[in-house]
Order: sequence, then structure tokens, then C-alpha cells
Amino acid sequence: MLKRIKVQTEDFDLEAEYRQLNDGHASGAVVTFSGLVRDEEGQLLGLELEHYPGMTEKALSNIVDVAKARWPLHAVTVIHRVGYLKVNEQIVFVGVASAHRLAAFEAANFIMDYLKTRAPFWKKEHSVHGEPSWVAAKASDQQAAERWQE
Amino acid sequence: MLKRIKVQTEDFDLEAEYRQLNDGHASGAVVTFSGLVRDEEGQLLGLELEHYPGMTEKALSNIVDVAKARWPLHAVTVIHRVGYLKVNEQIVFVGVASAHRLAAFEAANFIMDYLKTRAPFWKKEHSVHGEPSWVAAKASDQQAAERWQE
Amino acid sequence: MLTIKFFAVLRERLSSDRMQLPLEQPKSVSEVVEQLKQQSQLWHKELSRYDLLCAVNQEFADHSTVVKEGDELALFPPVTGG
Amino acid sequence: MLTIKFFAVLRERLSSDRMQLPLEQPKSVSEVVEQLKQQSQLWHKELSRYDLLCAVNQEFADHSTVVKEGDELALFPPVTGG
Repeated sequence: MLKRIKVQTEDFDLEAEYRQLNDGHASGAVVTFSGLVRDEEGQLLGLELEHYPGMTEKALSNIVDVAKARWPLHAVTVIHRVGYLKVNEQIVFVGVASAHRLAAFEAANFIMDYLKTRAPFWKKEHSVHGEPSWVAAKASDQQAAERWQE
Repeated sequence: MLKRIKVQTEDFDLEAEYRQLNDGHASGAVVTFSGLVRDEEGQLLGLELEHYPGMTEKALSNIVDVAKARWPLHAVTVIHRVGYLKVNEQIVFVGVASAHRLAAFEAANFIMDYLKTRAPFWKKEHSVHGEPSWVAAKASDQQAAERWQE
Repeated sequence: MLTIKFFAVLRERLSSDRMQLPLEQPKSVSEVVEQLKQQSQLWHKELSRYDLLCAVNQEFADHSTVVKEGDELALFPPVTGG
Repeated sequence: MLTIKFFAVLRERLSSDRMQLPLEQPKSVSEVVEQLKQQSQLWHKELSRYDLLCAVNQEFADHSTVVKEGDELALFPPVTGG
């Protein structure tokens, strides 16, 4: 399986990532997830993304390995940006290529759920009023990750 | 909700479709599915896609409406190609934008499952040997669609 | 008249993609199919497949759906798109 | 020496992103945290949060995990990436 993990400040390009996922052979099914900084009714200016250099790529790589052991996958790409990201900017990309539609959907969904709860990233919100504040972890993210435990 | 349905012979461009899904406001979560003609170990040359003009777009539009009633979605695009498609070519695109990651994943997955079993398309395989033959419907596709019935 | 359309393998085997059928009174899809089967052994065989699907006026329908003058009936095998 | 790293709100509130702690013998993460809490009321408060997570040598760990000379311990709040 082709595995690509990137933690970077630069933006990413969906089309280029898609092409690399399909490189060599047509997998039949490619699922992509892109997460963007949501415009919270004009209140949010941007997000500051902190991470744990050294651990981050390892943690993402482990998550992809768990997915690979669980579903038949041809290629997986995970990109997570760090630093300051303005509203509407892309934060995260997960791309999965497989011969099987359901495997591609489930693996991409699983990787996002695990990334949200098991990769060392922290978000700080900068809004139009008040001091920047750290985003609290959501119980719903924890629950989403737990549904993959059999 | 923005709804775009296209049935066409021409290829489509992932990046352009992604941009349109995000047009106006950042939804937070965008999931795309691309289906390609899989290279069956070099045995397959291509697929002929027949459809029922008049009914096809209506059927796809109905499927998207069911998804919209079930999940909070900002934008949905469904593109299905028809005619002769060679190995490695793109067949189908489903793109969903939502504020919620899980909604985007589930709606895209649902639309593909319903499209596979409830939109009037038929595939004929052209392989390196023998006459072209019509693809048989798969019980697994039927089961995949049934899991959405509560 | 009832317009009848055939798709995919059915269209090929019947060598027909559409036909018009005079319809004096409303009938169920299965009654129409039974009538079509009388055309020949080939039609009888092809229209006897257990998984024959239908649409009436471009919406999926049951074989018990009633069609009337001016309707469009389509007969086809299970779909395989995507 | 044990290297200890702090992230996010913890790093900010403690005004520290890393420190070195002499470690004469292996200790559990919770023993190390208890020791750190003695530094000041602020440290005691910040390190008492019920949801304090840790990683040892860049792998998620439990508070019962034992750290030894040369290890890297990281303390941080629940992650919020994606």
C-alpha cells in the first residue's frame, strides 16, 4: 500500500493528491475528505494549529496502519496543516483508494475519527472579539472514534 | 442546499467540482467519492454505460433529496458518465459539503449505495477476449443499500 | 397508446428499444407483460426473468402498478451503475 | 535526565514548553506529575486537570507508564485536530 503522511504549513491541492492516489493503477474507488476552517457566522477569524513535532507524523502513520490492517486499501494520503489558518482555508486532507467502495468510505471515515482523538494537534480560535481561546475536545468526537472498536 | 446533477459523456474535474461545493461558504467538511473503471488484471478494455434518458436525472435528484432530508447538507453534486469508458477513466462523482464530518461521510456513502441500486444505468463489459457482456447486479450492492433503511 | 421502452440486455435480446401498445383500458404492469410474452417464444423467455424491473412515467414501479393511455412503461434488468 | 514537554493551554499557563528533570530511578508518569505539582500553586492547579493526557517517547501512554533516564514525557490536554 502507498502511504503518504504530511504535516505542513503550506496549503494542499486536491487534484494533485487525487492523481497521486490513482497513480499506477485505477483502484475503482477513491474517497477524499477535506476539512476547512468553518466560518462561524462571521465570528471566527482563524485557527492556530499547534502540534507535537516528532510525534505527529508517527501518530498519523500508526492510524493509517490500523486502517490498512482492517480494510483492503491501495493508497492512503493524510495531510494536516499547522500554523495560522484563516476562515475558509483547508486544514486537513484524507484520501483513500481501494478496489472497494465501502472499504474506501469506511477507512477514510475511520482515519478522520482517529485523527481527531489520537493525533497530537491542538486548535486555538481567534475570533472578532475577545482573547484567542483553546478549542475544547468534543465528547462527540470521542464517541465517533469509539464506534470503530469491535 | 445547492444540488447539481449531471449525466454526461464528458469527463469531469475533481478540483473544479470541489471548488463549486465550497462556493460561497466553507462548509467545514467536504467528502468526495470518485468511481473509476477498474483494471481487472489487464482483462478489461472498457465499459459501455447505458442509461434511461429522462428518468436518470430525476432518479439521481430523488436520491439526493432523500439524503438532504436525512442529513444537514450545504451542497451535493452527482455526476455520472455514460457511453464508452476505457480502463482508468472516471465513471461517477459524488461530492457532499456539510458543517458536519459524519453527515458528509454518511450522505456520500448513502448516495452511492442508492445510485448503485436505484438509478437507471447499466454496464456492459468489453474484455480482451469474448463478446461484450452485461454486468450482473451484485447482491452486496443491494445489501449495502438496505442498511440505510431504519 | 402505451409507450414501452426496453433497456440493456432486454433491449438487445428483444431487438427493440421501444414500442407502442394500444391500451383500451388501464392494466397492471404484469398484465401488460403477460400480453407481450404472447408475441413469441423469445419474448416469452426474456420477459419471464424473475428480476424484471419496471418504471412507469420514469419512476420505479411495482408490477402491480396500473398503466393507462399515454403512460410510459419501461422494462429492464436490475441496474448496475456507479 | 527526563525531558518533559508541555503543549497547548498547558504550555501557555505554565509558561514552559519543555524542562529537564533529574531522575534517579524509574517512576510512573503520575509520580512525575505529583512531583511537578509541588513547584507552585499554579503548577498544582494546571496539572490537576482530570483530562491530562501524556505521551512517553512520542507514543500515547497511561499515567501508570514508567519513565526512565533519557525518556521524553509529554503532558497535554485532549487533542483537537482535524
